[in-house]
Amino acid sequence: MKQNGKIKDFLLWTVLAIVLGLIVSFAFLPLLGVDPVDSLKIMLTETFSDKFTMGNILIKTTPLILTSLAFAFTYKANLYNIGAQGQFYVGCICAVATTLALQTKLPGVVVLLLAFAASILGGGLTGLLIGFLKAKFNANEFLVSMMSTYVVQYVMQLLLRTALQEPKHEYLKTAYIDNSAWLPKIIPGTSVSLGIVIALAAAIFIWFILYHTSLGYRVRVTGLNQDAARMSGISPKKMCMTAFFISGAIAGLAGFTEINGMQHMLLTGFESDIGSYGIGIAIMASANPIGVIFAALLFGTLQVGGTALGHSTDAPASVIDVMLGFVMLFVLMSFFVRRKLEIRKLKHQKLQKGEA
Amino acid sequence: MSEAVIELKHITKRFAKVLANDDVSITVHKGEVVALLGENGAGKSTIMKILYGLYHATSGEIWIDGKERKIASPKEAMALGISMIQQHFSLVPAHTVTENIILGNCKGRVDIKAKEKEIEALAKQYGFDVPAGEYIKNLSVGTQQKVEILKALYLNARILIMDEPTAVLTPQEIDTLMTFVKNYVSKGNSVVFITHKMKEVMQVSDTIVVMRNGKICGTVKREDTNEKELAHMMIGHDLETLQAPGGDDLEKKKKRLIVEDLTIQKKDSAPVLDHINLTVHEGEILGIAGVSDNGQQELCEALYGAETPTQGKILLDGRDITATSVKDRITMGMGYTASDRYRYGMVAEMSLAENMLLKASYLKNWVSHGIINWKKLRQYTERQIKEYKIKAPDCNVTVGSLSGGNQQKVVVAREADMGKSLVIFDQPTRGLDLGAINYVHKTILGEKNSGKSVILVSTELSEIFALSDRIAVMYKGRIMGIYKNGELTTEKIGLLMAGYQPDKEEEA
Amino acid sequence: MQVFINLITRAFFMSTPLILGALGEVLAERTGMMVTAVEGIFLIGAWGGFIGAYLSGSMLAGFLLAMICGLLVAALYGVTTVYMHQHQIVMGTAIAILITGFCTFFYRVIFGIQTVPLKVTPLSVIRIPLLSRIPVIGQVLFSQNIVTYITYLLVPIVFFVIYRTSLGLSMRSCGENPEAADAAGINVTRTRFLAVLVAGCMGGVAGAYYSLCNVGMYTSEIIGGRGWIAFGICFLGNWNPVGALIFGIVFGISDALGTYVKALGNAAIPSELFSALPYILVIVLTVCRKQFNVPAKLGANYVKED
Amino acid sequence: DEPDYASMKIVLILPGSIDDQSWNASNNAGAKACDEQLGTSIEVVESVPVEEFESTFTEYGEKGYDLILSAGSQFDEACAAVAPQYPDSIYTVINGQISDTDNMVPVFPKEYEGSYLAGIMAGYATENGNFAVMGGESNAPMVKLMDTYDAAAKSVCEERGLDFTTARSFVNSWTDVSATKDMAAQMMDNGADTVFCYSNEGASGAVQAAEEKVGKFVAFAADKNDESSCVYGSVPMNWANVYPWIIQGVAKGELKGAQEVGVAEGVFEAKYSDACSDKCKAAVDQAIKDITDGKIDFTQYFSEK
Ligand SMILES: Nc1ncnc2c1ncn2[C@@H]1O[C@H](COP(=O)(O)OP(=O)(O)OP(=O)(O)O)[C@@H](O)[C@H]1O
Ligand SMILES: Nc1ncnc2c1ncn2[C@@H]1O[C@H](COP(=O)(O)OP(=O)(O)OP(=O)(O)O)[C@@H](O)[C@H]1O
Ligand SMILES: [Mg+2]
Ligand SMILES: [Mg+2]
Repeated sequence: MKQNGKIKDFLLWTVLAIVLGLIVSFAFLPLLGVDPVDSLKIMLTETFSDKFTMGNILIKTTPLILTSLAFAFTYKANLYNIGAQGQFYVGCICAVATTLALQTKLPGVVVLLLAFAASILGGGLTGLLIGFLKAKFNANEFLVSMMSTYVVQYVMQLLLRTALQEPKHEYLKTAYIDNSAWLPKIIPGTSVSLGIVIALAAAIFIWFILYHTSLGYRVRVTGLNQDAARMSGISPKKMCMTAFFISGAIAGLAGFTEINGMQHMLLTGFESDIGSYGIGIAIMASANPIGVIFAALLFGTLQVGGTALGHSTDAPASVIDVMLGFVMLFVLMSFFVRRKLEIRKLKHQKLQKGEA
Repeated sequence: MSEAVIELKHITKRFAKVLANDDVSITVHKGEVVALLGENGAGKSTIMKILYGLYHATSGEIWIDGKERKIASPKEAMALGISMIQQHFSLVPAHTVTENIILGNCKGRVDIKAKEKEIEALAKQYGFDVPAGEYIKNLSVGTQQKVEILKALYLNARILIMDEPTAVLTPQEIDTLMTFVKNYVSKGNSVVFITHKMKEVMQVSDTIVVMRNGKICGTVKREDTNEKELAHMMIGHDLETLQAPGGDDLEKKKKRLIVEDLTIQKKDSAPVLDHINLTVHEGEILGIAGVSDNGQQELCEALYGAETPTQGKILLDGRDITATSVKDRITMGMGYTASDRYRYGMVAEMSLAENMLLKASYLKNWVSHGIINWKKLRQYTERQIKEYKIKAPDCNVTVGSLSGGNQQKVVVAREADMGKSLVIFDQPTRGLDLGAINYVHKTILGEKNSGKSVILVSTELSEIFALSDRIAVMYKGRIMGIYKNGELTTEKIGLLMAGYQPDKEEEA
Repeated sequence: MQVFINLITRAFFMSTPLILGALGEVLAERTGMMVTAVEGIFLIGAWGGFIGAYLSGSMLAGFLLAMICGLLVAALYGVTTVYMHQHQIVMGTAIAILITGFCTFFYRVIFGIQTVPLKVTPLSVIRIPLLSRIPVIGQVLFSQNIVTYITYLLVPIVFFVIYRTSLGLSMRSCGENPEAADAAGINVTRTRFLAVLVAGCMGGVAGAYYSLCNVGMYTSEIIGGRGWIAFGICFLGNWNPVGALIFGIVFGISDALGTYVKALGNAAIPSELFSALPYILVIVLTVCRKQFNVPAKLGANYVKED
Repeated sequence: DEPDYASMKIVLILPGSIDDQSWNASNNAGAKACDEQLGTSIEVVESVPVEEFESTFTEYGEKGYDLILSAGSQFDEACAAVAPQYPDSIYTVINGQISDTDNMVPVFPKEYEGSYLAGIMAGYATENGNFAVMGGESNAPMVKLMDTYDAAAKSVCEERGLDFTTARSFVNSWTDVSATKDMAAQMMDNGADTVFCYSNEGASGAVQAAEEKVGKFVAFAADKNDESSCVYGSVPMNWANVYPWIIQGVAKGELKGAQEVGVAEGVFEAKYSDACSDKCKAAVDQAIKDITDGKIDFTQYFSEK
């Protein structure tokens, strides 16, 4: 009952914040001679008019769920893995390398499974390395994970120029992977692949790990109070590495769904923002793995809407970032306002009770 | 009576979830010590924080020197000559003594050397031995407390609020503090003294204000009351008297814990534990007395597996456990309430139920195949809440939202249950109110009577005498001797705690 | 030899904005505030600096506008973190996204679609009389632009403020133990907010350095992660202005060396790895440096429930 | 009888921002030229991220566009994946090469022809015969165009009796002006006096460096003659000459299969600055003629065959 009211409150405020964020961003459009009301109409009709575009929302949502889970998982352990972008790239590299190497030699399903495993392992090990540096050398994980993304990005460029380059050796990308190693499409009339199901499953899996297993419990304890963890026979170092491994693995998994499910090759500059979007999404969902799904869906919708806006009107592409930025800003602010009001309400209730 | 310097009139303070002060009125006169007494969470700290400008009253008035004042911040309070020593140290560990004292009270360029001289002079004036240039993190808690006081004096405060200043001090340090308070008020200043210790109240105060549940439930003159009456006022009923430790014949009992030659010595420094030998039998409480920071915590942690000894052996039920980890020792049935429960014993942001699981995450109690059985755990927690009378709405609230006393109860409840064979209590009642102390003592005796071995570390001699079968005294990492309860007088134990070996001295 | 001197000169030249940004970061982080909006602040500084200088024709106006832009973004960051208690890392991310879009959007609003880059003449070098004639050192240290000189001047000033004044003491206390600072009558939230604003001003100028001192133009990728390097330098410099100076120079040199190696054009050397060099360096140095005097409450918002 | 261009539904898909002053800007200019010359109204979609290539192609296929233009080799494969599903739309990838189905008409600019012209200019621009050759990133077409550039510059140097030296480097970014400037400055410190840089926004950084180090710059892909006095000459890609040709060909149904365009088709033009000597202009003009006549075998210059 009380819980329900809270969720209702939360939804109300969040929707309000989103609307406000959109209004503010659209208010800038007349500066470029774009009619905001018309463009809003166009954006909505274009986004929700056909199945294909709505499918795109799910396609956009898929990796966002995963990168934001990656952040959320470590966040719960009071650790900051903001290198999900890099781990995602490692996942991409592993998935595409595995697939390209094996697609002609093994049946498609087997290749898919191996690519799946490789991306998880690759992303996980990258995460583990950060966790290890933190555990062993007490290196600041925020800084290290932030920098790791840049490093991975350049390594990826190097690989795309050398070992992984397409056979014609012309451009910084890999060859197209074979049809047999694509994740099957699940909704006819769209390009939505099994990836979205994998992402949803991952969200549930992470939720289960965090709240229903002793491993997740230990991760949370370590995050909240390392000393208490040590006094309880829990090794904070081990937990730190475990958390980073799982986090990296989830981000790496996004590489698999993107390569085998969506893009079918790897090229430079691929999905270069999902890491930072993931952070925003995780926080909008209060790092709750299930909430992450909905927040990611919101981001996916805004991205597709923004793209439609850019395609169908004279609004520039930068309007997407403006929109996402404002929406995030206002949602975060709404958290504060909601809390303020809640406290005031509580005080007020008490006051009346006191006087009664 | 002299004129009133402070009048708090009908102060009410509401936090989001609690009514902390409910129509509280207190008057403090010039040259007076007002003791503020009350159980944990009664609202003592809150009312004083309002006076000091840290919190703002929901309603009510503050009158200083007969004029109504609004105190919006500690700065304004200081300007009025009010200073407060917080319950939890408000010092910056990474700064020096001088930096801490002048914090907020200096302007522009700071000549640190000159300030250090100034502070040293001030310390000398009050007879405090405080190194002005030393970092706070390198000082003992007693010295830190003195720094807190100096900070207040530096401002020329005439009204000093002290929130549980003695909670972490040794008996000698407490005496010094009492002398200081008496001196200080004799110069026409006033003091508000918050404490849980009756003895101090009777020793130093002029007026005693007792609070319960945010309300004032009595204001009395010291001369007109006694400890028993105060206790009754505070908790609303009389305390149960505990059965004193019996002279059980330990020889007949099985030896549970044997510690041989236990030493911890880091390279190039004095040993923190120096060749410790001791034995604990089943159904025995071994009290460990001593001034704090004499190796008690290291001993507890070594026994619990959190510190690795450099030398020596630990045997539990005849098995050598020296090399085993904390996890193993939990499995073997050791329980441990660390003295700093907030840091080592609980996770404040987690629920009560989750905190009950803390030490058992590797055990099978509520976990099977790595999956937590929440239902069973919650049922267990609800039972514990009832059994230990923990003041909490249910098992889903966070431990951090409980008052200190109730937090301690949660930890005690868990550890008593975890420790199937041996429970180590380190300062189990520090900062607790009388009712809670009484309850914890009952629990400890209960554990002993059920056959468990108990190690009780305390700086409170009364606690040691009230509970222990045998008493070991620690000084600088050494055991000065182990005595049967009753063999030691207060004088003798005092000497032992200070490092003197009275018997040997006589021989010499 | 001349190649070497040029290399070091450029290293010092390129380290200026890093040091300046890191100094601002040091000031803010000493009060417990990580300015994770640093990348956004740099970017809007570059943007505002260019717009100001281009439209007015005055470099000073450019730097002023850069400062104001940095200040405004810092204010947004400060209000949401200090006063609204939102998570610092998250807020930084949100602001980075917003500013990226904002700068690109308004560059087009102001200048329309250009096919030729708009340019201003980069800030010229001021040769300090006599000193600039000292061999080697003269060219490296005393033939730089005014912003570099100011930055070097700021190092001892920031040092003095932090370690030798009451203000610095208050700031450090806010970062170490805000409760204690509060109890000592210091307005923690205001101190933190103001420190963030100062960091914003310095970050804005640092950003403008790229558009006004280096290339004389603005592009949306002009910062490209350098704000984060400044952020890292603050860490590596142990929250000390002198440390920031030293590591700023280290990064300037490593950057110049990386460029040197890439410029050799030896196809056998994977140039990508040299592009990644600064980032690798941050990781390696963070790992090597065991003892950090990190402000105890760095990154933790101070929430007083009343 | 001219086709009705105004009613054609055409979109141009660009990977970057239309104000990048280089690749995207010149393609955008091509679209604008068509609008002016033919009366088309081409929609331009900018900054399409790589992961959205396929969905964007599909979107416009679904909407039944007549011609879907995209500019950048990176579109090639995505186009190949989508185009067969929409046989009624023509897909043209500028800089693309794949033409699996009839409706795929990639147009590939022979950049190495253009850079050959730039190389001749550079040969006359230099005073010491020492060249800095820079690229945004390293890929095969980039290497080829650098090869012909070097070859042209070298032959001019030999003619002028200068010792020829060249160094080649990649910034690993198309947009980072600062890094590009640093790199150019470093290469000039190493002895080069003439800089060539094929990049997007980054190229302006190299111009800046050439100006500060008092060297020469030879621009490629965009006309930078007005940007600085150090720019000796430019070889811009003039898509305005090609886009109308593409649209006309498509509208009339004459354009089929993979196309290659170069100097002969007017994609690359030589723009001389005031500093250009007559000798240089003559040499370049001669080269344009030779290339148009097919007299130059460029494959001999390629380091990787
Ligand atoms: N900052 C706060 N926010 C919300 N509630 C608070 C806060 N501080 C105190 N309270 C509430 O006010 C009540 C009184 O707390 P207070 O700290 O004054 O108790 P106390 O009498 O000092 O207890 P103790 O003897 O343990 O120090 C508590 O029950 C607590 O719930
Ligand atoms: N920031 C806060 N927010 C909410 N409640 C608080 C806060 N700070 C303190 N409290 C409440 O204040 C009460 C008392 O807090 P306090 O720290 O004074 O403990 P305590 O009861 O005095 O215990 P102890 O005597 O061991 O110090 C607790 O119930 C706690 O919930
Ligand atoms: Mg209290
Ligand atoms: Mg308390």
